[in-house]
Amino acid sequence: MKVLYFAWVRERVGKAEEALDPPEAVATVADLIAWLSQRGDEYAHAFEKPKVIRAAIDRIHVKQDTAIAGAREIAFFPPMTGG
Amino acid sequence: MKVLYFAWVRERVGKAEEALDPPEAVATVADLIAWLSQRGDEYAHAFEKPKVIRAAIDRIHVKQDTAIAGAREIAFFPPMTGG
Amino acid sequence: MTIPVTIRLQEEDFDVAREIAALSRGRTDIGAVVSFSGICRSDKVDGEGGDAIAALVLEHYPGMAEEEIARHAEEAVSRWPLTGLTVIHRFGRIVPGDNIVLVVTASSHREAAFHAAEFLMDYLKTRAPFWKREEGSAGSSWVDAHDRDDTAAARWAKS
Amino acid sequence: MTIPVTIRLQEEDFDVAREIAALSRGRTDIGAVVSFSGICRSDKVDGEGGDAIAALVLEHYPGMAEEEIARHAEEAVSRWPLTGLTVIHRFGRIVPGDNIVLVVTASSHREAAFHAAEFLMDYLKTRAPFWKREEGSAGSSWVDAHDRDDTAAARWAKS
Repeated sequence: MKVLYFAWVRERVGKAEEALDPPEAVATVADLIAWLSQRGDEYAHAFEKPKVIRAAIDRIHVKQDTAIAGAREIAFFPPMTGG
Repeated sequence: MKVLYFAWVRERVGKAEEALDPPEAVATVADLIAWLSQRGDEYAHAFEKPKVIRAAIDRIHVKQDTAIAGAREIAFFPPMTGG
Repeated sequence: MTIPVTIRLQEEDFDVAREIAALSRGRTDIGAVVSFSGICRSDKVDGEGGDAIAALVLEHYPGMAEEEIARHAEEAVSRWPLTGLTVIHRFGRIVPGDNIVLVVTASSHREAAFHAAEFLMDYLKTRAPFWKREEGSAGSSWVDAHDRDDTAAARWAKS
Repeated sequence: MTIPVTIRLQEEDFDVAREIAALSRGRTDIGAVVSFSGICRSDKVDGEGGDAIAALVLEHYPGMAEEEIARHAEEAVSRWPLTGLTVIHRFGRIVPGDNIVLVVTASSHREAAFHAAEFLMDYLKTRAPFWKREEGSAGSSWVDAHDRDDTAAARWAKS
């Protein structure tokens, strides 16, 4: 799956997107955040407060208990400040 | 005092304004409406439903129980439909 | 602080863009500009479809109309943190598709700009001394006031 | 009935007057047009006075931003009797005094035009995937989301 990062999540991770293939035990958005946090200091920093992080699956806002099975594109970002 | 009429009140009375000097017993806006209604068919028609008529004294909206003493300009008109 | 407040009653049309620009140009303290344009429709206000109108004729009470709008503009300025305010109301004959009324509000915050504009429009509808007559193929008739406009205005009453 | 819905994300500025005119020109069934322009302020959103900002830099999620705005535009059209709707959101670097966002709503009734515009602005603030970074003399920082924006958006939730 493609994983995208925006705003300070992108800055902390140090990249805008990457292709990832998490193990099957990673079932939900929250699982994916926990799994990403183990991948290095930059990820640990980006996801240090998981509750602040917003997620979208295939361009639709989702809660962190949402299953990621079948997702093509998962994005992580801070709360939105548009308008 | 100057008395002004607007919209269909003006059309029914047949004039836009006139100078009037009602007797002292005419104390309130409601009294003035009753007194005007006696002045002829055109006035009786204009004021046939007194509750519908709005009034302003010296360009400020007033209720019909307002005293008219000291008024220079009294206006009668239907409910407003601007905007 | 005095803010720019413009109130105009006029027979001629107005330019919405120019009025919006006048409130915001050259300033960097304005976060939100709301404009409301009221436009003459061709369907009768009270009609059930059917007859189309050829024009509205707006009568007003010169002197009082300006003063009444100014009082409500002052109230809007005292109730919301506005940085500027413009109200223009036309009178005379207005054909469908043409502008009738314009309210523009500017503020650093969007809620203030929205609320002040709605407040002013609700009051213009129910308190400003203007009367609309509709001209149609079957003659002309005065537009009736609407209870729903009174209800809309009542929500702004201070408790 | 399909109504004209325009949604644009762009780096360049927009012309408020042209967008208002596009929704109303040549039509006689529109009684009310409301426009909201969001403008870049020079004072920091989270600041207590002090430091002025030199620019906002708006990052967005291409693809999702359009889709998210389109979903809310559709909802606005289903909730209010609109005759037209335009949303334009800029991205990239924006200096104080310049436009950020525009919502224009047209309807035969003023309440519908006002409410739909407020609804869309509240949702753009809290749901559209845009992020603002402030550039100042002391460096740059991401703007924090505001609880009051969430509260404003929550009032439109269907019960």
